[in-house]
Amino acid sequence: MEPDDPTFRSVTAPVVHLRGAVALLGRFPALAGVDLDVDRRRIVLLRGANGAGKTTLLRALAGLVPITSGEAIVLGVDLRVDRRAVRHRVGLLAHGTGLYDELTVADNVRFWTRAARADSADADAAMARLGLDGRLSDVAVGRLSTGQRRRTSLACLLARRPELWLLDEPHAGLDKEGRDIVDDLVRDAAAAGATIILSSHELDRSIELADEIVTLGGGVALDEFVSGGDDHAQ
Amino acid sequence: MNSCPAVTIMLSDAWLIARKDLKLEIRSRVALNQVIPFALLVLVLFAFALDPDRGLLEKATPGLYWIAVLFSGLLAMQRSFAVEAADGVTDALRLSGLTPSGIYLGKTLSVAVQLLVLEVLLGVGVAVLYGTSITGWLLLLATIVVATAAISTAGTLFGVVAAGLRVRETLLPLLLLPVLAPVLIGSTRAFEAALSGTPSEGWPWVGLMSVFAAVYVVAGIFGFGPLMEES
Amino acid sequence: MTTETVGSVEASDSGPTSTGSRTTMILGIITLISLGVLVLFGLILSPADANQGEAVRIMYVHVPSATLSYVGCFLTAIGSVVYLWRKSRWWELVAYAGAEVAALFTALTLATGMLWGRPTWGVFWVWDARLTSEAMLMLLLLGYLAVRRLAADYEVRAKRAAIVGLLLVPNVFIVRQSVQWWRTLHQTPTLSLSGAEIQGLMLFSLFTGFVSITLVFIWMVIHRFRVAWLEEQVDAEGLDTAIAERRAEGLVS
Amino acid sequence: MSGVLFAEATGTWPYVAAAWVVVFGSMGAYALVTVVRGRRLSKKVPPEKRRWS
Repeated sequence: MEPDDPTFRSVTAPVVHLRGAVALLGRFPALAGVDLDVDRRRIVLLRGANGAGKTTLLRALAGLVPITSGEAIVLGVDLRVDRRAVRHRVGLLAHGTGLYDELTVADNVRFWTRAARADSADADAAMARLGLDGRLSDVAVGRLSTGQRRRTSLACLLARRPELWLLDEPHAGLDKEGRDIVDDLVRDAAAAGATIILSSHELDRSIELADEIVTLGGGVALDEFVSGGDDHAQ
Repeated sequence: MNSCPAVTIMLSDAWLIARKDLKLEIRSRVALNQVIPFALLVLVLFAFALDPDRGLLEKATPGLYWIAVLFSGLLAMQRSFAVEAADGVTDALRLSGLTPSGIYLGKTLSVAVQLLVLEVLLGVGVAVLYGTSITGWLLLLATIVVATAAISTAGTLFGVVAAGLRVRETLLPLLLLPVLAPVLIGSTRAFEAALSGTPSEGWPWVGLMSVFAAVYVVAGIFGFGPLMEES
Repeated sequence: MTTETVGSVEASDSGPTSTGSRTTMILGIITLISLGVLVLFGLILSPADANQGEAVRIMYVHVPSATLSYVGCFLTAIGSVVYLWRKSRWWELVAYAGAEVAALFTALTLATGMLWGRPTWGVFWVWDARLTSEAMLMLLLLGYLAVRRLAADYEVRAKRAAIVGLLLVPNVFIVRQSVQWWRTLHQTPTLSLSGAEIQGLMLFSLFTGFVSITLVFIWMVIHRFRVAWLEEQVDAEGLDTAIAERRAEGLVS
Repeated sequence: MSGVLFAEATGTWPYVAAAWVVVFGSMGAYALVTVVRGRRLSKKVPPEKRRWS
């Protein structure tokens, strides 16, 4: 048993600190006591089989899924006290696009940018970064391909300038160029001081990108679960 | 007062949401292609059901008008929340940092604008199809404004109560229509009063509906947050 | 003698499992006695009314039911407010129990009102302001119960139901007001159900009706609350094993 | 006069009886259902969680 000894911990408070975090989807414990610490500027890869709890973990970190027991602190916010407070500081790229099909790419990106109270110049810059400027920006999202929608969602996320990026399979549905853009975005964001947690099945690509790898299984972080023992998992 | 910035943010959020919703409605043309034809269809169906030659239609016009508004407005409200249920938008809204009260007011505003358009068109439809001669303009206008406020404030609040559930299409009418019964009574009586040339009988109803709308604005502003929380 | 009573109480505590307790047992017995008194006075001892005839006997159960339907509705609103304010599950269940019992009494009010209307007015239903309000109350309560019984997570249905429950009271007020104006503007003779002057044995019968039906109401709310509470417990119970199973899943894979 | 009243009275009694039967019947049925449900659920819950007993 070597639970987190204070000397091993970073001087600054971690961006994510979970201890025995349990999250329920209905009555199903999708997270069954996760332990996870992520420091600032780190790029963390979550891996695990389907149904291991990756998506739920990302959603819980975004403050969308309530943590019902254990400790959960994200960006200094205790999720069990007020999980709404963390939401505008994180960016979540989920399976759903989070876009209005009837509106154009530019409308969508500008709307979500303004909703986050960011500058609309950021929206334009983000669209340019993802290759969505020009002709594509006036196309309704409903008529885009999957990959183009993914890029639009990423542009919305980028324009929000989140402190914590939660990317659920960011490479899925993208072509080679798109994946390269994602990797660049992630590296730039980390360099600029953000923290990134991503899940991916593109292991070759992601392992290269990541500073740390956490394997999930059965709703727990397996590495920690095995080494840390179950005393603090309760 | 530190409540001032909060109010400003709420209102600017509301404006953002309302603009987005209306833009979306204009782009998608669902209201134009489906809701408005449905409303006119209801008017025609009433004429079939109530023989227009026996004066029944004329007597029932205010009630039929408001029932047509309610039913077609219900479609607009269903639509207003179906839009937000699409493909992860609900989560995106929660993460957006928009204040729930602002979202509530914005959606209320966009529903109200759509209702107003619907009411004007139905009014024209009634005047043409049922041969109603319109009198008492002031009371008619006041009734339309207040009833629209009442319907959209309550409709948006109950819309989010039903949102995100598998049974939402059936639940919303069950919740909303009994609640709106006073508005139906009030707007119908006020219209009758206006059309029959006795507007003084109509004004108390305008007052009642204002109280109704006020209750629901307050409930919506405070209740929308907790309701948006759980999907 | 005393040991025997104590023993029997203990046996009933650990033995037969139910939502009953000693208090509710006593309450139940008192309720039954009062209902007996109600039957005695309401149906046998009290005289027929000069205007309404024997139909007045319906009033002894109708008026208390109507009152308690509104009491239950207020209970639901209070429970909903406290739940939203303090996150108290206890009050949420009170609201739920109150609404269900209120719905029962609303249905009884409507049924007895119609059975009173037939011999009095010649028809089962008139658009009387009170009857109409009561019918609207029924619909509002059914809406609340529909939300509360959704097949969804506890938080989802509890929060949504609480908002609906909280709005019951303003809704009821506005509905009553609008229905009253609606009827009076049309100059229909509003026959008030409890308008007649009631005296002597008849007053006592009505009083007995209030007491006994209130007791029934309290007994029902307590038991319904306990049933709802048990449902919650049963729902929450499997959680520890579910977590253990979920973890085992990860170790295998 | 008294004859009229009597006729009216007998005509009313079935409604009175029906009303009382409905009230007592429904209350009884609801009480019964609640108690039965409570008993069934109680078996699934350990006694320390049934705070009233």
